[in-house]
Amino acid sequence: MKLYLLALLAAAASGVPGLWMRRRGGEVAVGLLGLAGVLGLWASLAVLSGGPGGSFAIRTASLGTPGLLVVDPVAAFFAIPVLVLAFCGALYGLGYWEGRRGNTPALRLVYGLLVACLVLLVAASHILVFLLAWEGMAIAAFLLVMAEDREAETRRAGWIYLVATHTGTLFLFAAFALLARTTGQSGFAALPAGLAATGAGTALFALFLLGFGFKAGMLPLHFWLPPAHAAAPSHVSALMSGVLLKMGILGLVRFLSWVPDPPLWWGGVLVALGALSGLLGVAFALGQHDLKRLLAYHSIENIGIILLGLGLGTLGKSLGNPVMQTLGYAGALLHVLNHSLFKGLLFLSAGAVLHATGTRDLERLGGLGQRMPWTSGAFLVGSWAICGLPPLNGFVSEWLIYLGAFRGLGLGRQAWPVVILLSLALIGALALACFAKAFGAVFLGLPRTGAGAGAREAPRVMLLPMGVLALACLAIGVAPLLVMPALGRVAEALGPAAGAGLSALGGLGAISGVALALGLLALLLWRWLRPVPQAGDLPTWDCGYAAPDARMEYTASSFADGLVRGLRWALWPVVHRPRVSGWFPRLTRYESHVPDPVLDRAAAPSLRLTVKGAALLRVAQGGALPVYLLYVLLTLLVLLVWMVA
Amino acid sequence: MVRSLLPTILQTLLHGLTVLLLPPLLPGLIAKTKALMAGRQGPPVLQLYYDLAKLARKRAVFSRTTTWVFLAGPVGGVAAGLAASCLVPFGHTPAPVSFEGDVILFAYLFGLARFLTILSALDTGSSFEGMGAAREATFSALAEPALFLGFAALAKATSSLSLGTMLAFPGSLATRFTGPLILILAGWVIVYLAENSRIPVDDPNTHLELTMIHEVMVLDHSGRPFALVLYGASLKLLVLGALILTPALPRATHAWQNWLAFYLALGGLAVAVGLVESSMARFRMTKVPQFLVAGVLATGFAFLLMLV
Amino acid sequence: MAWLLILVPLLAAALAFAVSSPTLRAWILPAVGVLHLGILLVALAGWRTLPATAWFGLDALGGWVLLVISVLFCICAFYAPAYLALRPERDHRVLSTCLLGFLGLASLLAQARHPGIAWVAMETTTLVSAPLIYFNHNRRSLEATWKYLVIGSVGIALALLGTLFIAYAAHMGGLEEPLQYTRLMENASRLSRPWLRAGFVLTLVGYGTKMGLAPLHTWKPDAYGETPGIVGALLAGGVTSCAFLALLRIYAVVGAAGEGAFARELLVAFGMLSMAWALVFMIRQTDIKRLLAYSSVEHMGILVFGIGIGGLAAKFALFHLAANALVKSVLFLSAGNIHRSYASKQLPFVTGALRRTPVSGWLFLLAFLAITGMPPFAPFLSEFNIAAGALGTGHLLGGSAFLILLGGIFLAMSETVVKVVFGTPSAQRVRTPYKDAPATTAPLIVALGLALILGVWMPRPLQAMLEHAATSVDRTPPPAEGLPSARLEVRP
Amino acid sequence: MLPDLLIALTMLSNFSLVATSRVAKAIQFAVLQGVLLGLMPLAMGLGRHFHIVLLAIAAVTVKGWLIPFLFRRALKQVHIQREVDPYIGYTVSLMLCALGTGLSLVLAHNLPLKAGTEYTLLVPASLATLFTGFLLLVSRRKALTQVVGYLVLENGIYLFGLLLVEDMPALVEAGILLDLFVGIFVMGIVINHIRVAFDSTDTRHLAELKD
Repeated sequence: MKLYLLALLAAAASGVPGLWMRRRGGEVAVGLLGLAGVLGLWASLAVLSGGPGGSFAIRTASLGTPGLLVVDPVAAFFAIPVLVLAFCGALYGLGYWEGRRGNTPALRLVYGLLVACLVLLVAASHILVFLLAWEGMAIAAFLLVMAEDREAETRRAGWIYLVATHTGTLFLFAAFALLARTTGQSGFAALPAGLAATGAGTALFALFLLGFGFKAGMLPLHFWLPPAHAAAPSHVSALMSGVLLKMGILGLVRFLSWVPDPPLWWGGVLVALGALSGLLGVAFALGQHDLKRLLAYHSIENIGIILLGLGLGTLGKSLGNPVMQTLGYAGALLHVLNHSLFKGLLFLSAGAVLHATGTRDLERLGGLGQRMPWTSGAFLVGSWAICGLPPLNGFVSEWLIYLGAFRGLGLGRQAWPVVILLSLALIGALALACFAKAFGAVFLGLPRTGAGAGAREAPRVMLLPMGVLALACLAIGVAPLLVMPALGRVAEALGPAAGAGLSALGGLGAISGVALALGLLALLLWRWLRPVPQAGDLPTWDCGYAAPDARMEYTASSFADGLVRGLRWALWPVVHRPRVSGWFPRLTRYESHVPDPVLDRAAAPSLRLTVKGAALLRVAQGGALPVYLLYVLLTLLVLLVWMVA
Repeated sequence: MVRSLLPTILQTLLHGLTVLLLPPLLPGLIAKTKALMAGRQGPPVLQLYYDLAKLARKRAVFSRTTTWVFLAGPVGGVAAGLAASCLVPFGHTPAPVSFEGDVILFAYLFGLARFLTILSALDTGSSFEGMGAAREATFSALAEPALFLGFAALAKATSSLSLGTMLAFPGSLATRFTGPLILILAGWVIVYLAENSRIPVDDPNTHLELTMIHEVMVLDHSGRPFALVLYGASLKLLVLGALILTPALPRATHAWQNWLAFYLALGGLAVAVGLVESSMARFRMTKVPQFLVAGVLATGFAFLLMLV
Repeated sequence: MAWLLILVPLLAAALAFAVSSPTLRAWILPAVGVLHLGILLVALAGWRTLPATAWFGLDALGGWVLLVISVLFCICAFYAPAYLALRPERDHRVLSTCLLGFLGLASLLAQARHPGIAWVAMETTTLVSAPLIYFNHNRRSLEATWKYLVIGSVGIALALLGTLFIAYAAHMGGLEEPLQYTRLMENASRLSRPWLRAGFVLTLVGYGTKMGLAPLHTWKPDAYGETPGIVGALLAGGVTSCAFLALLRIYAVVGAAGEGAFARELLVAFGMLSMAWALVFMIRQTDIKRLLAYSSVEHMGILVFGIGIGGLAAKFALFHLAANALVKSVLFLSAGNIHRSYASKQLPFVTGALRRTPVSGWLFLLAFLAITGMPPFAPFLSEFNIAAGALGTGHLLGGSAFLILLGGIFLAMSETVVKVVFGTPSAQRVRTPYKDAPATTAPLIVALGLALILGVWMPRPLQAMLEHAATSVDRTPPPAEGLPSARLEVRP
Repeated sequence: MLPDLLIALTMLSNFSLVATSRVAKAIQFAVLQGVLLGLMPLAMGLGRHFHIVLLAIAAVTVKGWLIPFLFRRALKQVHIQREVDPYIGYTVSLMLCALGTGLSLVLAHNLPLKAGTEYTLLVPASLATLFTGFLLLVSRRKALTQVVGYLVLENGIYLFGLLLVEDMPALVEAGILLDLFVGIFVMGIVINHIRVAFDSTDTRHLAELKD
């Protein structure tokens, strides 16, 4: 526990020295965050390997009951991605951000505070402490998103994020108020059995789902996410997408762990929302041209996968089926870790691209694979993992959920498992298409504009964190058995039966075996290919085009066109297609984009309407004193009459 | 000890040899059938073996735009195919590797192969290959649900998650679930044709690149890489073939009978594909999705039948 | 002691009027502020429940409110010299005099044990604050002053009638003057109900006008918009607190007489209406000072809402009085600084405050976040617990409406604040010589610090005082199925 | 007997207040009303209480001499004769005034007086005067007339105060009178500033600040 608290302090203090140091402030911050990482990981791993979870009480008057920090398996598990990504992001920031802008020290300070809030949040086990960390996290993230507030786009994104997160927090106010009322204390505690089925239980479920859903980016509460992730500095986007969203999941996990007997429909709701988020998330990703927006929509998709897992586990819990419960919860939790690893990796490499070329627009990039080999390798690993392809970590977590769903088919007429199966299958296929598009458009072929042509490989300090994350992805993918015991302990928090026999799954060993075989085969074949002599410096043949140039390349939009059209009914793409006529048509432009359904089609218009309405009501404050006095008189009369009547 | 293990070892050896040597025969068979149907003599059945041998000796040509990703396609395709082949039983002889949930690994290995092939196509920066890659990605997205619905139905029927028991179910799968089984196989045949880019989804030996899916993705491959591409394709024919043949095959008492049955069925499948190819024309690109959706519906309906 | 609290500021006011040197006069304010706070603390050390016949004296409630006002005055007073130095063109003889006079009268009000005297004090505070609003001596400030004066006087007149009604209610109950609060409370059961109700309605409207509850608040945006930030802070945190105190005294009597339910309904309704009204006018509000004025209306609404809910919420409404006063002072003063630097308080011109006036910009942003309920600042505790109290005591509708309105207000307010604070200063705006200096920012930092400390820690005696104050106001015990208060609230 | 007469006169003065268009007249009526009320305590035969006699004297001096003096000064400075186009016309004002009186009767009906109080007209009259004052405040444009309205409103309150005059502490009474005086005084000052700033006391100029 002491180690954990020290990690908290180190993280909080990481940005402070930089305020006074003229130089090397960034290195100090990285050092402190590294220290925090080591200490925190030490503490967390100790707990996850079966050690005793410590606890620490904050005693201040305003808390009433002393506020507890408890490092239980759940906290330890969620702390790992926080610490890892925080360190990687900071290190990356040295190359990405330092010296580029004026506000570097402030950015460092807030970054450190954000990490501290996250570390505090995962361990918080008291309503007020939790809310404190929660809001601190939200505000710090807001300030980080605003790092480039000179752009109007960034300001808009930041504002939307601020409003969304605060709305979520207000739902949590209500939820925790009800919780405290039902459990009778402000520390975290399990709900009494049988309560979940009552109206209060329903209210709690709904409020927590809304409050945490906003943070997790669950559809349709996701609308703040794409703009914010696109606007934030890339290492911050990595942290937000990799860790902040997961805090919403953490909240749901905590809540589910307090409920001994969830009704069957809770699981159903979770599965339905998961399928919605997953499918629409990836579908909207297909329609994006902005690399970081695309990644942001994929975060929504992965949140969907996690929700599918949680839903499966909850179904198992209410059906009293330990296998479903274990596999569902374990899969969801592992996917939390995995997603933070590979999504962090993807955002970091996307940032490297932005850093090198100055654009996020897929249609202006291309051909970076030759100029930035390491970055492209990192991005490839990330895409590989996020598509859930073996032998990387994404496959393992999805495999667990698949397995649970298949097992679920066995019992009765449950329709949910097959929903999960189909959603996962479709999500997988679409994600594959989407990342083929993204990787192809950015790294393969020829540079489409000068932006790509002049690119140079990112500095080592940026490549190193990517390498770390990539290796982590590979490790979990090849040797899943390593994480299973810990995962089991965490899953047990969600239900006593859960987590049992996770390590006994025969498949895991076989998976690593197949993974090794795969590697070996690839190596052999590679060896067989390598000695082939290169026949001169030639262009792409392409059926005889003498000089294939970038303008003939298949663009990202055209790559996705087929699927986007197929999903027209869901995406409502906005297409501007010029009419080309005559024998010598003049120069023209085609463009298509996919606006966000909630933000651009629901939230913004309704807000505009509200503003109009308010403008009408403004006459009430028209400036004429007699009218104001009339208000007083009328108020008086109304109250007197009401009193008499 | 050794005596008891011997059959298993032999079986595995035979499995390996089949995977390594047999595949190139299947395209030959298909081509032969088509030729005979068209009243031509056609190339020899072993033509692909000759081609592979020749390509292995040829120099390869690489465009200046390509990177190592360009080679990852062929390599990944073959590696994944071989890995997948260890998971699927050939007829009623069990697969070398088999465990709870190998179904998913099996499906995702083919996903991996597809992913790498698409990337290596995009690596050339050619517009044709980009087009092919896009089509591959689009259509396979539709094939995936059909495959998984079939698995779901079988899993429900056999309450098992291992290809070995799901496909080569010892009990009365074929008799008790005849209706659903037929639907599943029908759906899977569609998947089979699509995944192996055969008519009516794709025409492997057309000469109009605009209409190709798979062939156009490998336009720029040559020499050994191209050899790997061709071998990988034929391997896919074999492995997926095993997937759809096994449930249909009766279980024999002796191992050799099972092998024989499997080989005969495989040959039959190749001939059948040949017949299909020579009896019908390629669909218009816009019709293909409908064709694949039909496969999804078939398997989905099969699953519903399993529920009741 | 009691008399010192009243006389020191009043004498100082006379002195300030006499002194001719502006700088010297300006420094009288902080000196008196500290002195007053010191005396108050000494006096509070020995506060006790007062004998029924006492005309003056500090009880828990009065002490609490006066403490808030005194601290607020200190903050503004330490800000004053630097600010007044920035405005050499304006003679501040009247300003200083009235500020000090206000402090004296507030002390009188806080210690008055008789409704009549309380009323007299309230009325005089109205009169002394009128010249404050007119400080800028231009047409706009004149209009604001006129509106404030007329509406305020009418309101206060109604409050007088209400007080008389209550006196008559006692008269009918056979209770004779002098009617100190204590006596009224003791014999509350004998008061005549109809007159009591009517009296409460009138006092609510009257003092509500002074507090600025919608729709009686109409003078507020004009007055706050046209005065220096320092006056705005004192009006928003001080005068309103006085009116609230006067109202609470009457409410306590009504509650003791068993008409609590009736009064609660009115208070909750006024709270909701005020928050909603404020929300409407915060949407796309381009004038930052008017924005703050409406925010003040909102928080007055929160106060009466909390009192109306009662129990836990009532206690935290009193706590919110302090939280709001502190944070509001930061908001008004930093807005004043920004106004100084841009020579404008209108939105299209005032952007990128973080770049032009970094300290004030950050203070403005943080104070905004604090006032909208970000932990660990004090308003978070009060707003969360008021919501919790409402939901916990089964006011599900009220509680959810409260939260929804908070959300809407955040949406509206944040839009303006984000535009003001972030981005780049607009080019066409001439740069005034003003720069953030310790003298103009340190008091704000202290205030925000206090709000922060109050959010996590509170000295025991202060807690005890708050407890007593709450119990003395909120006569009806919180409903049985309420939140287990001992857990979530500030512990005695 | 006599008190009721005075009260009746007060109510009459209400009507004439809203009916008149001349500012000077309005002021006269208001002052008259003030004097009437100042005499009320004596009329109610409370002359035996010394502090009440003092109060009566004070009231009469303030309402009958000081305030009119202020008004006349203001009137000279702003030199306006008549209230031109009020927000609400005179006839409508009269109707509203009558309505207010009726309402105050209803309200008073719901407020039972102490057993054995003979001045049953007092409460309705005070409420009616209150509403009249409000009416003037709401319906007139000239700042001065609005101050008159405020004065009338205060009269209404004072009228009710008479119910308690016997045992109300002198301190409070004095405070009230003082406030009234100071209030009017300050308003006078502000009106003067308004005149200087806008060279008119028409409150239509005072509507710049709005949303």
